[in-house]
Amino acid sequence: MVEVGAVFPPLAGAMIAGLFGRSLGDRGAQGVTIGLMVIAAMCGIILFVDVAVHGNARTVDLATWIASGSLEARWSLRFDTLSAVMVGMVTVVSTLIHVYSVGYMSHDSSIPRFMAYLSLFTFAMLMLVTADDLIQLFFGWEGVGLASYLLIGFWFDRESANAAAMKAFIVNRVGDVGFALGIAGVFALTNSVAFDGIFIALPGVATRTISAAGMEFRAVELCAVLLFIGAMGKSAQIFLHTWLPDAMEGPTPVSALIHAATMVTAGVFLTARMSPLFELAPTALAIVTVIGAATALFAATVGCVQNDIKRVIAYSTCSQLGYMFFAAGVSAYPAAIFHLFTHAFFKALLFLSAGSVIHAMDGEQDIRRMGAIWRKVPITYAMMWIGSLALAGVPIFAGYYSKDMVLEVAWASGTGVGRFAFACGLIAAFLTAFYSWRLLILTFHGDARADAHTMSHVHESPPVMTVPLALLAIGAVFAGVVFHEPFVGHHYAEFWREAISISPEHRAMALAHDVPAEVKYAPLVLAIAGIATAVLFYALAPKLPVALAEAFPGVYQFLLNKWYFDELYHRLFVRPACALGTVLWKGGDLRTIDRYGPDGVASLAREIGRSVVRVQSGYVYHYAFTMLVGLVVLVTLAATGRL
Amino acid sequence: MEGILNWHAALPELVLALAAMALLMLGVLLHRSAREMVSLLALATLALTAALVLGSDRPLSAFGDLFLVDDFAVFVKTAVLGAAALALVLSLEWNRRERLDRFEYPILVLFASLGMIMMVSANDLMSLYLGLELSSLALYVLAAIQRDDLRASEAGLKYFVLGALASAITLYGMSLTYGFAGTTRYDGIAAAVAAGPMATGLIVGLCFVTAGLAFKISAVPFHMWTPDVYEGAPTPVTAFFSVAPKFAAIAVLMRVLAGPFGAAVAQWTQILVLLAIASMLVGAFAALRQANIKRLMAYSSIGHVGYALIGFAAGGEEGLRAVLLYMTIYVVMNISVFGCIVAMHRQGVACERIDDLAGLSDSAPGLAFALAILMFSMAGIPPLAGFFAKLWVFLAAIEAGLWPLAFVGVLASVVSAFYYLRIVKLMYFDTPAGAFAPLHSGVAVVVAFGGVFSVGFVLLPSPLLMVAGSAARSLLAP
Amino acid sequence: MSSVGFPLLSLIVFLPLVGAAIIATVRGDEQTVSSNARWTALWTSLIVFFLSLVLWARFDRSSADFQFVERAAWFGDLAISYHVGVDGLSVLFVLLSTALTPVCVVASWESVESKLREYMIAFLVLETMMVGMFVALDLVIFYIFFEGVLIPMFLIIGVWGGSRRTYAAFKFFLFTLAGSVLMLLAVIWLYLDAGTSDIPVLLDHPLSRTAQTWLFLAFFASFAVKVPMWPLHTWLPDAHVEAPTAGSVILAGVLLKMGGYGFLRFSLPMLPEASVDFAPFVFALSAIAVVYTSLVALAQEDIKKLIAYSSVAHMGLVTLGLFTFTTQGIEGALFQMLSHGVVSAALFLCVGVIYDRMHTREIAAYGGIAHRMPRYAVLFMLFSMGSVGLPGTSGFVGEFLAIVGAWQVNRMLALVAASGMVLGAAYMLWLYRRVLFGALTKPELKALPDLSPRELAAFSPLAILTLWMGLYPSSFTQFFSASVASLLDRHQSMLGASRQLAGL
Amino acid sequence: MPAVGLGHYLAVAAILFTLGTVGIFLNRKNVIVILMSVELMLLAVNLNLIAFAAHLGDLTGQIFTMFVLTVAAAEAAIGLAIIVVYFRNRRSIEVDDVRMMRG
Amino acid sequence: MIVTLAFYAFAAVLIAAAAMVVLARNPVHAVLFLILAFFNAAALFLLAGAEFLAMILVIVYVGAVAVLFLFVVMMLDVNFTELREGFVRYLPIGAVVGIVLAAELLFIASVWSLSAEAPRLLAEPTPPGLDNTTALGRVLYTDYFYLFQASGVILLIAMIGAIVLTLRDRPGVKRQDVGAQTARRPQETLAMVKMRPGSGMIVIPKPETVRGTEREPLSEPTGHGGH
Repeated sequence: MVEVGAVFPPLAGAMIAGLFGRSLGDRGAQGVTIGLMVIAAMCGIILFVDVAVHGNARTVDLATWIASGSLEARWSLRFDTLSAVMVGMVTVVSTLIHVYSVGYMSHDSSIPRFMAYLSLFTFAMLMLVTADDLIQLFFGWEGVGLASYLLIGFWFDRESANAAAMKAFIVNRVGDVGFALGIAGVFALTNSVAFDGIFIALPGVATRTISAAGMEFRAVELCAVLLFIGAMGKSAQIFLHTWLPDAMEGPTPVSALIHAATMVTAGVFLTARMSPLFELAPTALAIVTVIGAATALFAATVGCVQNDIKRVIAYSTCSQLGYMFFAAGVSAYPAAIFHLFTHAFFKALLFLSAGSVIHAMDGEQDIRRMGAIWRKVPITYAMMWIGSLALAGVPIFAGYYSKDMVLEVAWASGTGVGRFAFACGLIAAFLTAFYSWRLLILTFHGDARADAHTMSHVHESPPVMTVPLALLAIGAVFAGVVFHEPFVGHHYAEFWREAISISPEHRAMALAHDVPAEVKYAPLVLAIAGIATAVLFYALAPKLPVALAEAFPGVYQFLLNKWYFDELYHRLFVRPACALGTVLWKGGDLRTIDRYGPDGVASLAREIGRSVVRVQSGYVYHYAFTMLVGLVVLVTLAATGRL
Repeated sequence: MEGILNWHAALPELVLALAAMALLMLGVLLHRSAREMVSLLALATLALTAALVLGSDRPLSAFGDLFLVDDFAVFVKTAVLGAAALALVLSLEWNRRERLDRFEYPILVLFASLGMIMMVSANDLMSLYLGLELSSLALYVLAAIQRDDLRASEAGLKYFVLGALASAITLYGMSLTYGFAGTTRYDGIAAAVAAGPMATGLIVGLCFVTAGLAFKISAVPFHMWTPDVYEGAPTPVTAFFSVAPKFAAIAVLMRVLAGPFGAAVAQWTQILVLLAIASMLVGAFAALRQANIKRLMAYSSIGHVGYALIGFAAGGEEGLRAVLLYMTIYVVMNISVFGCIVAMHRQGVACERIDDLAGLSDSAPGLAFALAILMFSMAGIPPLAGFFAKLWVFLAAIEAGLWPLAFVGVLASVVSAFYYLRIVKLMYFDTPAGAFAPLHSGVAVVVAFGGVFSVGFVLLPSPLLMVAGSAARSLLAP
Repeated sequence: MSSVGFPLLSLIVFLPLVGAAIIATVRGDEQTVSSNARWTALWTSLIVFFLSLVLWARFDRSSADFQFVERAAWFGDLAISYHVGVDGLSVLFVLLSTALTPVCVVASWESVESKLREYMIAFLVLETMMVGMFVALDLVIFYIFFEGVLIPMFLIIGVWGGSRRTYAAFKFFLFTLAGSVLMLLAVIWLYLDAGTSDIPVLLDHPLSRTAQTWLFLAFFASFAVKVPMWPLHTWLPDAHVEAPTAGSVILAGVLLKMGGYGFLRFSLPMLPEASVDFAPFVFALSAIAVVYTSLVALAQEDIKKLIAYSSVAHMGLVTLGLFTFTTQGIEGALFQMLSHGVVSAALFLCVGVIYDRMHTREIAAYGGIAHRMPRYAVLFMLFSMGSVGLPGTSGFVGEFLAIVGAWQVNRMLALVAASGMVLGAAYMLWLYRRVLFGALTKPELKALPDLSPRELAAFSPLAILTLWMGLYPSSFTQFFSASVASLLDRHQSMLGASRQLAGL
Repeated sequence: MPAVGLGHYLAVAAILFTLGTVGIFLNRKNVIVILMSVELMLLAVNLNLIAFAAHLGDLTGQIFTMFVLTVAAAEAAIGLAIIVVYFRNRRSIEVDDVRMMRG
Repeated sequence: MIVTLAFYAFAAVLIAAAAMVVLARNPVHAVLFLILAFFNAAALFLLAGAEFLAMILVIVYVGAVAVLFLFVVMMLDVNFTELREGFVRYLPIGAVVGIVLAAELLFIASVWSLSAEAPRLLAEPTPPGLDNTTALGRVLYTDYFYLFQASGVILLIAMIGAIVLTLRDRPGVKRQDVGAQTARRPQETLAMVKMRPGSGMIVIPKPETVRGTEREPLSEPTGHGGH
């Protein structure tokens, strides 16, 4: 009952608000969805305690979904530590964001629709994390994708929002192709799509090989990589990350909920969930590590030069997701999940604070047109500080524990890719601190760069927005210190139980607590250095960044344009696809198939008809002649014995 | 079986001939007002003759084996007489409208029918020749009967000139056959052909006879007269041409090839294959660009003969039965289509352009519906009767292993579907060109008959199948 | 074979004809005739639908045999008889046909302005032909219904179609006819070889490899056009664009399935070796279809054409799944057909809704109508997602199973099949964005009314089905899983037997 | 048995027949000449029949010839009547003019 | 020997005359050449022992049919026309087809071999001792009575056909129809009109007027000799 109560109220809320929103009215829709979310959150917390803390893992079977031969996917709710952690986190954060939205969206014209979408998203996310088989997971996976699409494009009369929504959906779909193929591969390999079935069958098929594209692969490696491609799409890892910054077109609560706290972390969740598979696939793990590390670094570099307040945070999200992945890549899934967990709080906090700023600034998002407002929005300002401190990994704040752990496991893995990830992570830590303070300083301090009218209207947000902020801030401060021990402490295995399996030879988790001191303190040092640099650049010597940008215009433009990924993809995929479509249509269908196919045959037939008719000249002697020729032909054939 | 002067075997022919002469006298005596009455009496005569045909004893030969009645003859004669009657019904309305006030018209139809049923029953080259000429002469006159019309007289002239050529060719073939076989009796020729290697003269004779009869059924390349004559002759005459003589001629061809030349099956099969392929292709392609509906129907009929010849080329009981079925179904469809063409007139002027049909579904939904059904049926689209006709010939062809024929057949049917559809398209898709005058009840009956037959055939195909089967059997094993 | 005394299938097949006859005989002024035609057609199709629900209820899902069998002599001495029955492969198609017909009738309630009586007659005749084809257990009967569909559809496209309707109708008719006549030759050959055209007998009729090859090609010619497979697909966009809304609905919903059903009913079980031999060829064409037509769909400027091209891509997945000879592949293909029948039908209805209001199908003529038509936007979104294959909608199940099936045969094939997921999303969302989203700037769009209750009534069954099939597909798959299993068993044993034979 | 061999008769008939056919399609003058060509062909047939009859010692050929003559006469009558009708309408019987219908 | 020579002579003239029928520029000449050909053919018939048919040919053909041709040629008053260039243009291909046909037919003539069965199959062996005419007469009215009747019908059709086609109704010609005249009643023709003085007269047309028939009695305007 509790299980159902944790998952389905958001669906009910979504349906009620979506279908009857107009009759319920704005208040009604908000009330219903928030009320149901609160129920879900309470159930979520109960389950978290019961399952994660007390170890009562269970699975609630609901119904058959897809049954085809030995492929059987069921509707069911799986609660083990992993999903309980996720359910607890998702329901709580989502509830807070529902509440926040009441304030943030108060001037919008279609509030019920917004609330419905949010609840729908939450439901899908919950289905994702409680899935007992890969296909239900995929259902949730695509469901959150849909909700994300709808929410990014919430203001659908904005062309940019529509474009961003489409981009998000389609880029995600690219990853989903990998995911779907991965499921197919896993099914072909283990003859099951249910997690338990897969995990039982895996050891027996670990050495099986499979051919694809003319090459032989180890089947588990191939499946793991394919699944990871799915994860890359959803978690905006490098190459498939382009949608995430654009997704900031959506309302800020959406960015906080979907594009920071929950949905984008689904990839990490998937990796952790499929840990038995990944453990058998060292190459895949190495790929995960490298991609994660590269993303962490890449996104951090780009984040340093962005001017949109939400985009900066988005790149930071991207970067943090990289951290989680390389932690998972070195088999330290608990560390990854731990970072995921803390990140959910402080990143949601950051986003919502940013939303509060935007709300205060009347929709302005460009930090170049902000500044000098810290006195006017003190609570928001404080929250932003907390969030930034957590993000930068300053001690006692949540991020410190998790990020340190991630970097330590990377070092402790002892592998080459692990060291690479560690290096990237360190640089990224510096950059993270740098851009966080850049953001803080540019937004709140310095000269007022907005116009006077806007400045005169800057105001603190109402309590309906600041209270959720405060609650999240509590999480951002304490989540690390409270959950550090059970999640990644020495006895982490007792906490996670069967939910995560790490093969004995992967000892990163175990060794992480015994890393050298320089490894342990390096992130902190670099973070402080980053903060200092930011202060230097933007508070003390504001000319310096400009000079730097002018000195290295190439680098600056490269970073500002996000490494030109969008342009590259546009040139490489989007434009060719559209052009190819037109070519195939006009050139292929119309000018080749139709022209030489039906139309060609038709005109050929007409042409033949014309020439046949020409013989019919009307002259009697032609007719007689034809008859006689026919006769002669027959007689000739007869006479020559051909008949 | 025996008896030189076994008159009762030829009772239908006698009755028809005497009735025709009596009606001639009646017509002469009543002259001006006679046409209608003579026509109705001619219809009655045809009905009576058909009844007599159906009731005749069989198998029976008469006049020293010049004449033979068997199931095959009965089947074909009934069909021919029925077709003649339907064509006559169509002429009732037409002749009144077009001021073709000649009582000789029905009488010529009767005589032509007489010639046809005589040649169907012929068991000797001479009786065949006389029957053929009897019908041909009447048809020449019928083609030109609208004598003030230039097109009709040109049609008559062309038909006559080429028909005379064809009959000369046939005759030459008969003379060779007679000479080399030593007899004109079918069974005698069969014996001569079957005995040892075939004399070259007989093969050439076979070619000539086949060519001459191919003219009558308008198989390519002996078809050239067809479009012009169909276009020029008065519509009911064209209707008559397209059904009765065609059926009779193909029946005669079957009788001659399966009977006297039965042993030369290898030779004539090949001839028929060539004729069939050429006919189907010409029928399909040449009709694509026609603007005159009668001309279009001419090419269509050429194509249909090609299909019938497929079954014929396949041979055997299956094949011959397929031909009979094909021709029966074709006859019914075709006469109904001509019923629709007869109905095409506005402001007292007959319309023949296909474009005149435009928007018929608005002005005359019933007629348009019937014609559409008929067109789909002609194109061989199931579940209409025309499909079954094709089904059986293809069945026979494939059973005989004549794959090229079957292939050409189906491909030609796709091409020909185009022009049948074009008529449907004009009637249903296009904007009206103006209403036709109201439908005459006789024409309506003929049209409705064809439409109901086309649609309803699927429900009860077996009776026709059985009758045709026994007819085919009797042809093979007299 | 469980036989019911009551001729249920015949009733379902021929009742529409009775309705058509009633409509045809009504006399009176235009108003009376039209109203009578509407209501008679609606009631007839509803009664037929309810009768077919009896099939749903009483169908024995655990059996792979033919059920509700009826047999009667027809051709006298020929071994061709009136033989009908359904098994798991066909029963749902019967339901699909009978369910879509009332939807079409409702959808055409007011949008058809001229010759309504003839229109309704054509639809009822079409229903007879469609259902007849799915229940036929005699090859000749099958062929008759299979081809017979052409007549009403030709008229529907040609009489009530758009501006290039003549071209489209002819292309449709001649294209499919050209394919079908070759099948006719195969049908005849089979009949002659086996001495009967009874399908259950033919299924057990052994055929040499050469014969199988030729028969396969002949059947392929017909079914591939009908499906349609690349490069024989070009009739489809034209036919769809020009057909009236309900015509498109039936065309996409049922007629395309006839090809897939044909493959499933004949090619796979009767010609196992040839099917295996030709599978790579079919895969190649299907893969091309998925990618090629999806790309072409991206470039379309006409809403209907876009959806038509998407149909080709989706059907490519069907042929791909069928020839994998895996449970998932075949069941996926079957499900995909059913789902496509619902979803694409619904999408065409969606197009019809705005076409009725604006009389244009140009994508560029729209934009931002979600502002004015929220209900419509929701439904369109639902069906778009169904088309995209979002889990939870019907489109996912078939697509996913087909991919799983494809994976077991060839990994690259699965990749190509899955690439449709991306491209499909791209063109559907691109369409949705340009039509529904964006700012409502065009003045002529500002007064668009949202869906009327009648339109909602037409949509609601399809919406329910889309979700039902997506959320609880096993209530559908259980109909055919036994049949598919037996088909695969039979396939395996026939292959084994012929291999043994070859070994000797 | 006649003194002259069958082959000779047949050869004459063959040449006559060929002349008749050639006359039909090479003739560009008037339609009556076509009719005459047909008569030549029939004459060839008759010659054939008579020769065979003589050679075989059979009367059938002669009977046949008689019927052919009868029919030929009837044919000529009708043919000429048609030509007259045509001439009345067209005021010409030139072969090249007889082509109102074609295609 | 003489017979052979005569055969060659007649055959040569026959073929030459036939060629001239085709080639003659003047249709009248063509008819005359046709008559010549008939005569020669009759001679060949005689040589083959078919006296009766030879006579028939001369009497029927030359006497009636050929003359009929001549009559029509004269009646239609067709011009003498030059050979059109079409003749020359089509001559080669026409000649090729003609030569091929002739060659094939001559081939049959040269290698002829009757069926071995032929002697056994004869339907009407020439009865010995009877002259040709008697022999023909005996079978014509017995064995071939059916066909004889049929040929009669053919001639009837020819007659009907010729009449139908060529007999012209001349609407302008007035003829006397005694029956119609005597059947006339006063009421149909006579109208009693009351005249008011000075008003003038308006002729009221009668509703219907019985007109005399214009048909002549059956005759054969293009008739021909028969049996």
